[in-house]
Amino acid sequence: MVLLAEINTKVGSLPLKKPTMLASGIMDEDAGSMKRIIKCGAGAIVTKSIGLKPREGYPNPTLIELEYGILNAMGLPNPGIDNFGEEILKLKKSKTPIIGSIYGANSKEFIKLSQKMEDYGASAIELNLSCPHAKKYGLEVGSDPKLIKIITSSVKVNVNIPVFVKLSPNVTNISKLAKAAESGNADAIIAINTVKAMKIDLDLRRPILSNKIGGYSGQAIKPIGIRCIYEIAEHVNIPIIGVGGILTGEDAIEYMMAGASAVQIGVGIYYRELDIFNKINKEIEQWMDKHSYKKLSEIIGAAHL
Amino acid sequence: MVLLAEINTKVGSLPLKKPTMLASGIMDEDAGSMKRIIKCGAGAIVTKSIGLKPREGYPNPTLIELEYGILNAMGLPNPGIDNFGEEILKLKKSKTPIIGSIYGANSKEFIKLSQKMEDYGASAIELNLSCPHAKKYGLEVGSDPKLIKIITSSVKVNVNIPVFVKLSPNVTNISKLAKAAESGNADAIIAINTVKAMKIDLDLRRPILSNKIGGYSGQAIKPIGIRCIYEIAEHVNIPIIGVGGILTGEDAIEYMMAGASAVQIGVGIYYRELDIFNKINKEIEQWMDKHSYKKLSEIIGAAHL
Amino acid sequence: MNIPKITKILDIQNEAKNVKTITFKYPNKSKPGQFFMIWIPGVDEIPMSVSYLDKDIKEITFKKIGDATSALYKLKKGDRIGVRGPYGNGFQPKGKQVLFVGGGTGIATIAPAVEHTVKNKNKATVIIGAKTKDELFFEDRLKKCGAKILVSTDDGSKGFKGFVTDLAQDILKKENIDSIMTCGPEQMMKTLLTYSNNIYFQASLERYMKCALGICGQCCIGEGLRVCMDGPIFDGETLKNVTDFGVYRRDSAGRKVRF
Amino acid sequence: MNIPKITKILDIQNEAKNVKTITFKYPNKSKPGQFFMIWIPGVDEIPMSVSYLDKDIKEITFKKIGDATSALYKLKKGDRIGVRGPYGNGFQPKGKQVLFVGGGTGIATIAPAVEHTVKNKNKATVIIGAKTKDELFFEDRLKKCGAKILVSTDDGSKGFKGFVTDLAQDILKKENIDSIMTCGPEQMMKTLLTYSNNIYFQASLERYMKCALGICGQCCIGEGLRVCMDGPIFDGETLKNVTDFGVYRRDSAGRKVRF
Ligand SMILES: Cc1cc2nc3c(=O)[nH]c(=O)nc-3n(C[C@H](O)[C@H](O)[C@H](O)COP(=O)(O)OP(=O)(O)OC[C@H]3O[C@@H](n4cnc5c(N)ncnc54)[C@H](O)[C@@H]3O)c2cc1C
Ligand SMILES: Cc1cc2nc3c(=O)[nH]c(=O)nc-3n(C[C@H](O)[C@H](O)[C@H](O)COP(=O)(O)OP(=O)(O)OC[C@H]3O[C@@H](n4cnc5c(N)ncnc54)[C@H](O)[C@@H]3O)c2cc1C
Ligand SMILES: Cc1cc2nc3c(=O)[nH]c(=O)nc-3n(C[C@H](O)[C@H](O)[C@H](O)COP(=O)(O)O)c2cc1C
Ligand SMILES: Cc1cc2nc3c(=O)[nH]c(=O)nc-3n(C[C@H](O)[C@H](O)[C@H](O)COP(=O)(O)O)c2cc1C
Ligand code: FES
Ligand code: FES
Repeated sequence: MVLLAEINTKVGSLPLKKPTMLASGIMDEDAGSMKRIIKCGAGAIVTKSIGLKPREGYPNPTLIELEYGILNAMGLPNPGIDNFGEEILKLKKSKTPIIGSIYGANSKEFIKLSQKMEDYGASAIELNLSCPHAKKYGLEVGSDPKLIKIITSSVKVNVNIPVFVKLSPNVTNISKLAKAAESGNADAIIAINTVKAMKIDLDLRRPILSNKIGGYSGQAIKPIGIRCIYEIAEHVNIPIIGVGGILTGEDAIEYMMAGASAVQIGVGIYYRELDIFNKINKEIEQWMDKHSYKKLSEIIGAAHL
Repeated sequence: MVLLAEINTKVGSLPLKKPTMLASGIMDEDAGSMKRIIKCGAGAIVTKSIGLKPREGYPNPTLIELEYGILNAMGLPNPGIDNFGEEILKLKKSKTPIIGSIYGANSKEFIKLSQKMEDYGASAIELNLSCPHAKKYGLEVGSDPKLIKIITSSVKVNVNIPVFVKLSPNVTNISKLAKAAESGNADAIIAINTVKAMKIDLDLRRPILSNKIGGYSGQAIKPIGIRCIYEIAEHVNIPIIGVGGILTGEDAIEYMMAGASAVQIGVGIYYRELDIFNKINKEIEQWMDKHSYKKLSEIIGAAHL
Repeated sequence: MNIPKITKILDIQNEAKNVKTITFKYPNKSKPGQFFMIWIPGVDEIPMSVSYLDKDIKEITFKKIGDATSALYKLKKGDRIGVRGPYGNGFQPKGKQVLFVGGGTGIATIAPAVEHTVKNKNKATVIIGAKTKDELFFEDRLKKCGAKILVSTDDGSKGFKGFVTDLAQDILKKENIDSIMTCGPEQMMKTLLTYSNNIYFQASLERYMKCALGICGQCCIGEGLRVCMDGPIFDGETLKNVTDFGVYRRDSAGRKVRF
Repeated sequence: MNIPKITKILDIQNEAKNVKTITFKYPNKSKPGQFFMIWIPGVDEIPMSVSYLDKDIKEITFKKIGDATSALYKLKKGDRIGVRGPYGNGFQPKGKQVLFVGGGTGIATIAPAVEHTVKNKNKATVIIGAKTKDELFFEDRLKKCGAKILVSTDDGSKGFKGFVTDLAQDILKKENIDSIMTCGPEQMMKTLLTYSNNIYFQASLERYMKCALGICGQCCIGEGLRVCMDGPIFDGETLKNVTDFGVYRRDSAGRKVRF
């Protein structure tokens, strides 16, 4: 059967052939991995969050599978921005947008990182203001509307590519933070990063992750992500990218109805193989055909009455 | 086989024969239901959250079952404190502690409600400062440390029974709020209330719950609850009661290792029948026997290295 | 997952004054006496007994009495409703000869059980009670299935004039009834229970329902019996110990409302 | 769930200088060439090949080289470790006559595959290579199973003096080998691959691992081949297209480290 629906979309000025992007931190530390994911049908790639200096991350265990999701505290391991250039440069010929995710402790760091990402050829910048378990770099900056606004606007004036802001659900009021990003001229909001959580080993009477607290992703957090997107969409006028527990085409559509212009997929690759991008793209098309939708624009934000 | 472990516990000055309490809002709006749960082995009963005036709650749908948990937005329906007296009075002869849960918009309301609960014979008060979906009554009061401290301390000086404070996970820093409750002389902290979440119906393109946003409970939120208890335990010196996704004896033990002196069970009754209290009590005893623990005090807080 | 499944209304029938039947596709095993939660989007979600059941198709029959039922009443063929369920336990008559007593819309709840009884080669006597002739329905349908039908109206506009319970008492004396199955106003059912003596008795109760999953406690009677889950059908022995039976129900806030 | 299962150390054997084998209960189906993540609580969690497998009992054999292996080295019988897995694909030799080449601790990874090959009535020739005599292990064990064992040491303190690859090249000329299975230093394996011609070739790779579930991307080589999941064993055809094979690995931060 020929699928009739068109699933291209755009996030602000960034057009995407497919609405399914690779989420930051998953199979995106080197050019080879990102190439493989592009072949699997991702509409865009977000790199691992990169900082100024190389960072080893926490000792293992850093990631475990819980009953209904994945718990991780990698601790933002990354080779540092200077080593990362060659990875992005290798992807130069790819027609799939590469979005450079970066983390920092203050505006100065974010500016430097985003300028380098732009130089390397990234199509957009994703400001990770939401790592739930990295001291100094995560929620410390990502839960303060003033800091969000300052960091966003200072990056904005220093680069010419779109700037996206990734938010955490571990806050009292996520739409306030989204508004802060908007007022800092962010081009889009991404939500959600992982949810702060913990697993204790009963035999050894200790948290399993070396960092004790980790970030929860996968199926279990989808209803939290949907809620965040919905709340954000009620408060901002810039595009939103939805992420958190997307495993199927219907999950992606639910996020889009909540207000997402595109979606990201993280640990879904564990549950449905790397090919999950192709699978979900197809499922979206099939669902749209069945329900007589022709374009994603008919779906995006549809649940706001 | 005779079970050797003793599972009695205490929450501050309140002794409990069994560590499993009924969580607020589940089968606890009338004396008959609470009696039935007592017969099922609960160590204590927390009543539905009661306010000054009768409240109908939101229109249906108010509760649905998701893949890995329950989503609800009842809207705090309750008959009002004056109608509730007879329900508690009917339980006067019960040896199981009845804890009166109350909600209000300010200290004055909380004081009035707790005095009435005390008059009716409640063994303790649970201040619900954490309903995620009731405007004016929930997070508006429950996410501000100053308000938490004021409300807690003003209730404390007006009643002679223990006062517990129930906190929400939908905040940036739950331990700050727990500390505020402690500094208001709370006798214990209860965590967690439900996690803000949403489910959208794809066919009708609308949130299913009439209130749109609801509170997520059940299995999926357990890792979030464990993390909250662990964080709170690192910051306060008063007892903690753990709640959120407890379905088995091992779940309860995980909460206790994280720092809970007792646990509450909510939607577990859906997954394992009303008898879940007896089942979990027995599972705790069996686990303790197998692992050579004699008393819960050897387990409570054990995961703090 | 237990969320409403969206389905299209296939057909609508007028049954009596302010009473309609809605037919919809809902492939699912259901038993007579069980109920669905019917979601009228943007309005409410309310419990409704299955009034006709088939492998793929189900029906509900309801009276327009308030917001939700009025909205339901206005829906047209092709409109969409949400359905979840079936919930509850269902009727389980004992013996060969069953007396069914339906008061008001209670007959909607009872009808599938009548047909089921006849299909199982047992004898069914049905008393349909209503205030007045215009409110009667399902007489023809149940006659067609082979049940013996008796009608009573409070005003005598059709059939026996007076309370359905009086007519029932009469039948109980004359016929050799093994079980009584009833649905209708609670005081009617309570009176019927006092008439039942030792005959096996089951009554279907209505209580305000929110979750329908046995969690919220909204629908509880007696010592924590959940009408949505332990019921909606309870036997006489159980109901004798339920002090609220026929005395009060609770409104949406949990306040007692006397019948 | 995929979390470490806590198990007690049943036995500990000294194998060679700084090399020990730890025996523990872990009822689970594993295949030769697969690996576990071994949690040394409070220290680290590291990948370790299964060096012996039985329905209920498993063993790992490791060399003390850093923090985690030193902590593991210090553990006593009865101490507890966490184990998750097995992960990865396992060896799959083709044909009747298999050449195994193990360099350093690589022999630990290879041993179960050798035994499995012999058990399946195929012929196994094993070359065990080490820097010096003191570092050799599993010679007796593998002899006992019926494999033909050859030893090489860099310093000639035992067996053939020189590179294990030279010895292998010799065998490849003399014997009619159907597959080559290897584990050891990557440059050794790469050299072996160039010697292999058209003989079916599989090499077990080691990369820094974090999740072991194919999620984090830490262990990737080539175009996104996950050593933890698509490997750790890759065939020659695949490795010929992996430009990093034998050239560099990545450290915990993802920086390239040349071999
Ligand atoms: C198990 C069960 C099966 C039922 N089956 C049928 C049936 O087959 N046909 C039929 O006509 N009616 C049936 N009812 C009654 C039906 O649910 C109510 O008539 C309907 O909910 C009224 O809604 P409303 O908004 O139109 O009225 P409102 O004006 O909102 O309320 C009128 C009265 O309806 C009742 N009611 C309202 N909402 C609910 C609710 N969520 N749960 C229970 N009662 C409610 C209350 O008693 C209320 O006082 C059943 C009820 C139950 C509990
Ligand atoms: C699939 C696989 C199977 C292995 N099987 C065996 C075996 O059977 N016997 C054996 O002795 N060794 C084996 N290793 C190597 C073993 O994992 C490392 O020797 C061990 O991790 C060293 O840890 P350390 O803390 O003692 O050393 P460190 O001083 O921390 O590190 C020394 C070196 O060990 C490696 N290493 C450290 N941590 C890891 C990690 N998490 N993942 C991968 N490499 C790491 C790095 O190359 C590092 O440079 C295997 C590795 C892999 C990937
Ligand atoms: C192993 C792992 C590493 C991650 N690393 C990052 C990161 O570096 N930067 C970031 O913004 N988010 C990171 N995340 C969060 C994901 O991008 C995503 O927001 C989250 O996992 C929820 O999506 P999912 O449920 O589809 O995985 C990471 C998640 C996982 C599981
Ligand atoms: C239907 C329902 C109603 C609830 N009502 C209340 C309430 O009135 N007051 C309150 O403090 N918590 C209320 N809660 C939250 C629970 O007490 C509990 O904190 C939460 O459900 C997590 O525990 P669980 O996963 O065991 O259900 C309610 C939860 C549910 C599911
Ligand atoms: S309606 Fe919630 S328990 Fe019955
Ligand atoms: S270790 Fe994470 S992908 Fe292999």
